[in-house]
Amino acid sequence: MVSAIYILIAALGAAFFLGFLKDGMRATAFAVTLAALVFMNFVSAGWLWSFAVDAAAPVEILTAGFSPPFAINLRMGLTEASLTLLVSLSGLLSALYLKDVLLALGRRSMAVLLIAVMALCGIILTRDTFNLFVFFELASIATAGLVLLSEDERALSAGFKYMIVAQAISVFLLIGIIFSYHATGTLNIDGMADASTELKTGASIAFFLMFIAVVAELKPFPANGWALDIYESAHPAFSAIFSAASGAAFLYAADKLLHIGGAAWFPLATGIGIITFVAANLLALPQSNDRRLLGYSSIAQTGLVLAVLGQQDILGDRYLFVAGGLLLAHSIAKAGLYWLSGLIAGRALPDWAALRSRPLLIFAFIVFIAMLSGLPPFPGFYAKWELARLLAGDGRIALLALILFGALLEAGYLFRWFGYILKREQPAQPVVCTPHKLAPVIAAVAAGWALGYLWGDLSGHANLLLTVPLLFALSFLLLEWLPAWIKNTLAIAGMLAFFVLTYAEYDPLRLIFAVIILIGGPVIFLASYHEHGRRLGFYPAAMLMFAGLALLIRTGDSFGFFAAWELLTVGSYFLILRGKHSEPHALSYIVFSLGGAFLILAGFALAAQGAAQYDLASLGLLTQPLAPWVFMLLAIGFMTKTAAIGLHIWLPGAHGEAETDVSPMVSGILLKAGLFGLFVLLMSMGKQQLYGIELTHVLLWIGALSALLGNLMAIFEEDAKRLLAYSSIGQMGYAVFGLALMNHLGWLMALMFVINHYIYKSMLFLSAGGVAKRTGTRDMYRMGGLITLMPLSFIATLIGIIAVSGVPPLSGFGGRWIFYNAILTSDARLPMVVLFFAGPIAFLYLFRLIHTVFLGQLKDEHRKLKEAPFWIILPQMIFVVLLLVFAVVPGLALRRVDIYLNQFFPEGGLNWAGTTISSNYGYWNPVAIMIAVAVIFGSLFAWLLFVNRKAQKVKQFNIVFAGERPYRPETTHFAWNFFAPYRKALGFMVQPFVTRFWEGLTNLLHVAADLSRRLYNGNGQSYAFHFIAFVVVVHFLWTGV
Amino acid sequence: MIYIAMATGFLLILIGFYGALTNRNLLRMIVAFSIADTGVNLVIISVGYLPGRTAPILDTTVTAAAAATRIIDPVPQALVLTAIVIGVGITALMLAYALKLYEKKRTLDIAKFTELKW
Amino acid sequence: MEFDWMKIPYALLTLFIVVNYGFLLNALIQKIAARVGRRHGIPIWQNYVDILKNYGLRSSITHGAMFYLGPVFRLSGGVGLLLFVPAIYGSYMFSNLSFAGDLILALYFIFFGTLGMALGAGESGHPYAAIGVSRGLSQVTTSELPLALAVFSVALQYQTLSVTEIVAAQQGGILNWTLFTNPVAVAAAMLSFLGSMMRPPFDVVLAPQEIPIGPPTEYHSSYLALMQTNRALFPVAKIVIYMNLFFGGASDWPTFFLKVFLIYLWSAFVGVVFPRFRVEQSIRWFLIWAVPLGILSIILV
Amino acid sequence: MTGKSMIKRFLALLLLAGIGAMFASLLLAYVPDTDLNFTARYYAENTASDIGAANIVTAIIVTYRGLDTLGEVTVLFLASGIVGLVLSFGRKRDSTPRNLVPVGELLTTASQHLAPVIMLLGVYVFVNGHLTPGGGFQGGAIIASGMLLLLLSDPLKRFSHTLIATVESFSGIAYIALGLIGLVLAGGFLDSRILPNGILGELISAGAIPLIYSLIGLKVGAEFSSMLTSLSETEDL
Repeated sequence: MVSAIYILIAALGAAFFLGFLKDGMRATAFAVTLAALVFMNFVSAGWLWSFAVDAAAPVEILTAGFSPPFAINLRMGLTEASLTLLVSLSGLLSALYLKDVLLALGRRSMAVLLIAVMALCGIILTRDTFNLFVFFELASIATAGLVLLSEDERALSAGFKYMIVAQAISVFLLIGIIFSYHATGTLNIDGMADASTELKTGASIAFFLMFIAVVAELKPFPANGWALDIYESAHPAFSAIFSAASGAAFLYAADKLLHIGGAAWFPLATGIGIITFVAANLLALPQSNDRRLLGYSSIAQTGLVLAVLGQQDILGDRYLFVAGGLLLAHSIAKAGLYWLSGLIAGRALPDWAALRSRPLLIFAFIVFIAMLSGLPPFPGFYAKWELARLLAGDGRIALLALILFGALLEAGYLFRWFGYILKREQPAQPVVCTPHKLAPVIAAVAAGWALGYLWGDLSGHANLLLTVPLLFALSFLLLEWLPAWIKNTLAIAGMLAFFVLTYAEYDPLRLIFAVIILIGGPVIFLASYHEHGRRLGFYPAAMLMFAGLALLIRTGDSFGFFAAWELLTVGSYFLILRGKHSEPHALSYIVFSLGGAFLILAGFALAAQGAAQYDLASLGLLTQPLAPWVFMLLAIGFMTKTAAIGLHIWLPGAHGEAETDVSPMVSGILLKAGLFGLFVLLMSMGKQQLYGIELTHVLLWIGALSALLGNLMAIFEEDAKRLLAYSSIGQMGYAVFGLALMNHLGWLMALMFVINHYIYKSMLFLSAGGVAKRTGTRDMYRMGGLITLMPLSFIATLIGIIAVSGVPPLSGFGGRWIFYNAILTSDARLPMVVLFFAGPIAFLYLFRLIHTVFLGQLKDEHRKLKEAPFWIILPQMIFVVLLLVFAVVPGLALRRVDIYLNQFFPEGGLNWAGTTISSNYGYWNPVAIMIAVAVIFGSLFAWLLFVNRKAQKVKQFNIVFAGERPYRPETTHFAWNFFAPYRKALGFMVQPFVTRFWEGLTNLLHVAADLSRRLYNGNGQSYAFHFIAFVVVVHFLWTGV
Repeated sequence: MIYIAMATGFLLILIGFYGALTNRNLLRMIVAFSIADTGVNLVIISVGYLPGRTAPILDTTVTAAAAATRIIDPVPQALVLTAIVIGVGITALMLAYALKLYEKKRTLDIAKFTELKW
Repeated sequence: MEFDWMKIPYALLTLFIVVNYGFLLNALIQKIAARVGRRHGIPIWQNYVDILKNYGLRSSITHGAMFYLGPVFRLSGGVGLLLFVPAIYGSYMFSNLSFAGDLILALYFIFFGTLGMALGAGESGHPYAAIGVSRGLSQVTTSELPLALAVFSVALQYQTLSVTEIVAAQQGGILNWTLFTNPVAVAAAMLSFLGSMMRPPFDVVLAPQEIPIGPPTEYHSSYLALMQTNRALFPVAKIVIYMNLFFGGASDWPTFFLKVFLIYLWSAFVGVVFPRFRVEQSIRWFLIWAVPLGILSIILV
Repeated sequence: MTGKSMIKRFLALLLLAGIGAMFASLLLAYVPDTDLNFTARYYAENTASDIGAANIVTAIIVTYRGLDTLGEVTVLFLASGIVGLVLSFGRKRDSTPRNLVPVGELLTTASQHLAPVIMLLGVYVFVNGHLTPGGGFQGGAIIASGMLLLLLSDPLKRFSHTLIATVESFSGIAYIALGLIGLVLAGGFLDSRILPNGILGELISAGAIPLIYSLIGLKVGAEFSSMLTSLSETEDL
């Protein structure tokens, strides 16, 4: 292998050689620069290959022919190789990106760039503290130089501010080094580490000064004003190097110093790191300039990695995996985002909507924010999982909570930004896409996926990129150019095939969920045939969601469960975001879901207590002090997905504003994921006590309240799809109530609701979508009398509301009957009162839906409407048939599950004698009821037909108003504010307390961020103040501690 | 006697910082920082001093054999040389920046360059 | 399917008896209410006259399918409710179709008729119908709640949901009627009974003067005839449930007629005294008075 | 003395009190060594035999810690490059030179006589780097001071940038070449034992140190003068 010293020699040789070239020969100068950078890449890649593949031992490189303490030595190990590769690769790609700027500024700027990359490689390789200082100074001067590449006038002042702080840093660093030398007698890092015992006695301050100077280069909070100004004003390609490469180099330098200081100094690194991580993310919330926002985010990520450096004692051999995963994910994503920002003219976040003209760049943006917020299948996800597992295993809960809170903030402002891109109007200037600017972005995306695969292999769990469902979903990315109907057929075929293949593995309970996901999904996909053209982005997102769902029900261990959970969250987010006005709602959905997901992560990490492999069944073995907390964390996490009251504010907007065929998918199928989670949780952990309160009892109350308030809020809704969305909250409240009853019939009722809710909610959403597509509006008071024009939609809605309200002949009654028997056996009485009240209320909004849309007067502008498109009607008719069949023969689905539930709750089951289903209390014969009702109904109908043979068909209009034409909607069929008296009586129960609470919380965060970012007042001198104050305060805190 | 050198070194650093933190004129800040640099160099030199010994130059009086007992610690002197040169480099750069900033806004007051904030 | 065909004619016989009894009972109760107001009141056979007139009318118009099905839903709701609950305890002849479902079926079957009526009224396109329906539904939510609670506490008390078993448990003397073994539940049920009988304190739904009889405004001729048969049948069917649950059921027709008359009188008794509530007042009245009684009954059982 | 600056001064004093406390604890904990620590003793005993340089500090700078010196030279190369970049950053090329007040007669004649002597002294210093105190950096600085004297005496005098740039680059590349030769022939990169050590104290001794140090001297002199010339060209703005 080529000795690593050649990295430095090549760079310096090229830089000096550039001096020879006359000013005119700039092209050759650029070629020389690229050649040097390529050579540096080649050397570091070679070493990385030899370490990673051949597992060679780290190599010491001696200079000046003398052994280390007396001369400077460099070391090339696995971490050094990967970091030098990262540095030189980002240097090469940025140099490529900067082609025209470098050619404009001449050979000196190329030399500065070369030396900057060489200095960073030097920082990584050197094992001598003073040599580290020299490379530090080289890097900071080169940074001050490279800031000038930017065409922004303000870069000059940013450079000067940086120089001021660099001077102060070099003062502390020099004093730290010289006194450490005096104490230990050597300048070599390894020498100092061995001599650390004497170091502790006299000159711990010396080490402190040295360490704080290195940490200051990592832009700790509050002393990082200068870094933000550089990020905002410098050329994006330089910012890419500054955040990715120099961040990594300085972090490794800090790691070397920690190696000297020993375990006593770890808490200091973690403290500074975690404060920087949370504070930077918080201050990023109100940012509107894209590069400054990226600056805050990169400071936050560097802080996170610094915090992880401080945890290397408990991370043990997983330390490189975790720190490496987080660092590489950050570097690649941040470099990619900065290169993207170079392509866009406007600097405000909404100006990035220009990306919409290039779908490939939008895909790149998605990859980058997914890497930053640690979503599967990228390295950040595996690293975050390992970190959480080890932190919780060692009992460092506060640190884990802070990390998750910061990560949630970051995900919040990144996805808000993505919402702007997709939804804000496109600015005038298009995206400038010259090949040498596109190549780095594509390289970053490719590197992201490659690392995702690599980290999957190293993670010790199943490599996500090899799971069949995810591969199937990602393959749709390649098929984007196909027309929509082909992709639709492929999706349906794929899901059905997957069901047939995995049919045998499901136990009866999981079989029900599998049927809903893998058979129910395709039925709803039938409705997607009505869309024409290519429908970019729909199928990958939808298949990602279904992949997550399919993995969720098949996985056994906590890692698989959590990975599937995040996959379906991300997939459903992209689906919901497709709606025209769904940007704010999709954002609240993703923030709530990720918040829930982080709670689940914390719950699993706590439960695992450090064990690498932890499967769901062993949740039950948890002992008393830990079990209730794990139960609470997981339950709240799952309930964010079933939109229990308090966590429900995202649902109405998300489901209401989604596209016609997305709403049924998201509300009919996705809500079941939350229920499945609760099933798994209650199956394994059963009843839990926390400070004497029975947690399942609390769940009972939450379920009952969600049912009541969900239904109540649905009554007063004017928008059809939002009404159905609120009703989903109510139905999910029923299901959670059933689950929390913790008895045989309660669970059976919950399962009955899972099936029923899927069928009628999808049907109602499809019919509401069909009506909205034809009439162009979703406001119910603008519709009316559509029964004559859209009879099939009417039938579907009629059957739907009969089923939802629980009126006898249809399957809804079955659910109610099981509910009654269940509560007879259970002892908790009071929540049932709330649920009895919720029952009839469901009836109110259902009637409002069908009355205001289909009955009453037909509006003039709707006279010539046609029936909803065929492909939207077809699934509705399938659901009608399904409902009727399920009403007559409920045993089809429930019988085997009933027997399966016996193993959890032996007594209280149903016996399925013939067609009558009887429990310990009552009996129910669905066939007899259906026949009796049909006979009575048929005979009376025949009798009326006989008596009324000559009935004359008359429109409602001419009788009541005798030709006069009412314009205001409320005069025709009282649709506007339909239940006005009800609002007078019970309006107080639907005041938006919860919405106000969550909005108040977000406003609080924004105001806090807005006030505290005033700290950076732009004055270079005050930045120096901040730095020195930071050193003094940290010193006295540290010595005081 | 060594303490005087080191104490004055530290004092110079404090004076340098005080000048940098209170003067708003760019050039005065640069001068203040160079004072701080000289202070640091002085401290580095004083760390290497051993009472009663001579400079690390081998000549007739200090023979190669007796060097170990006669000369002071040469390493800080080597380090200080590098530190001085780097100090000069940075000061030259800051002067160039100050010149260009003056050219832009015709003022040398650091508080006037706050267009990048929050 | 061991379904013996003899139940059909017996059920029809019960239906015939109850319908005629309903016509007479309604006329009688209206006559009593008139006499309280010092008016003479309608003749006893008045309902038969109305039915025959309506069936005889030739000209009838329909506003569409749902309008047509409205009264059919309504009447089949009434008939179904009657047939699913055993009228005469112990007699094979008059146990109707109670084998098909238990108490919950009866409770939820009440909604079947209401749903049909609401849909039909909606289709008629008359604003008064819509106003009446919205008032009716709002009121029914709170008026049903005490009944549901009372029924639940009775089910808890007797540990069964089958009506025949509940009636069997109450045999043997007045004292073991639910009235005496679980008085709070009966009180709550009787208050809720007021709400569902469309008598003055809670007749805002039909509100004869304000919105001419509310939902059925557009109905006439044979549709109205069907509804009138249901108006006779439905209250009696509901009272049968109350009678079986709370007042020991009836083992032969005379006690059946007497008990039904007395329970019906309770709602007339209250109706003639109190003026009409607005919808939100009735909702609040139920929530303040009837529902706490229901909750109490559940806790006490 | 506005209120704001009063607060700022007070805060500055407060902070410096904190820093002073840290330095004080360093100072008080400082105990001068009675004899050399093991690194310094190694240098003291082995420099003569290994490298043969009379000036141990030069031996450390050029050979033992050669990479530092290479880094240092790069720092200067970088600084002069960036100063050139900064000054040309958004500057109009064709600015007409203003006519300056003629410099005093005494300065012009004195500088014509003194400049060559100063240059000679500079060369002497960096050639004898391995024997007497001083070396490449000090010699280069002296040469630059000579250049400064010339510039002061005649501000409009233009020195050819290409000459300075070629001297700078040539010495840089030569230095690296020597380092490479050291890597190939002798023990490692920048090892000066590629030439015989010669007799201690002689001019031609201590291996390649004189050669390296003179190259450094030339490079430092060139870089300083290029910085000075770029700064002087801004005079005519």
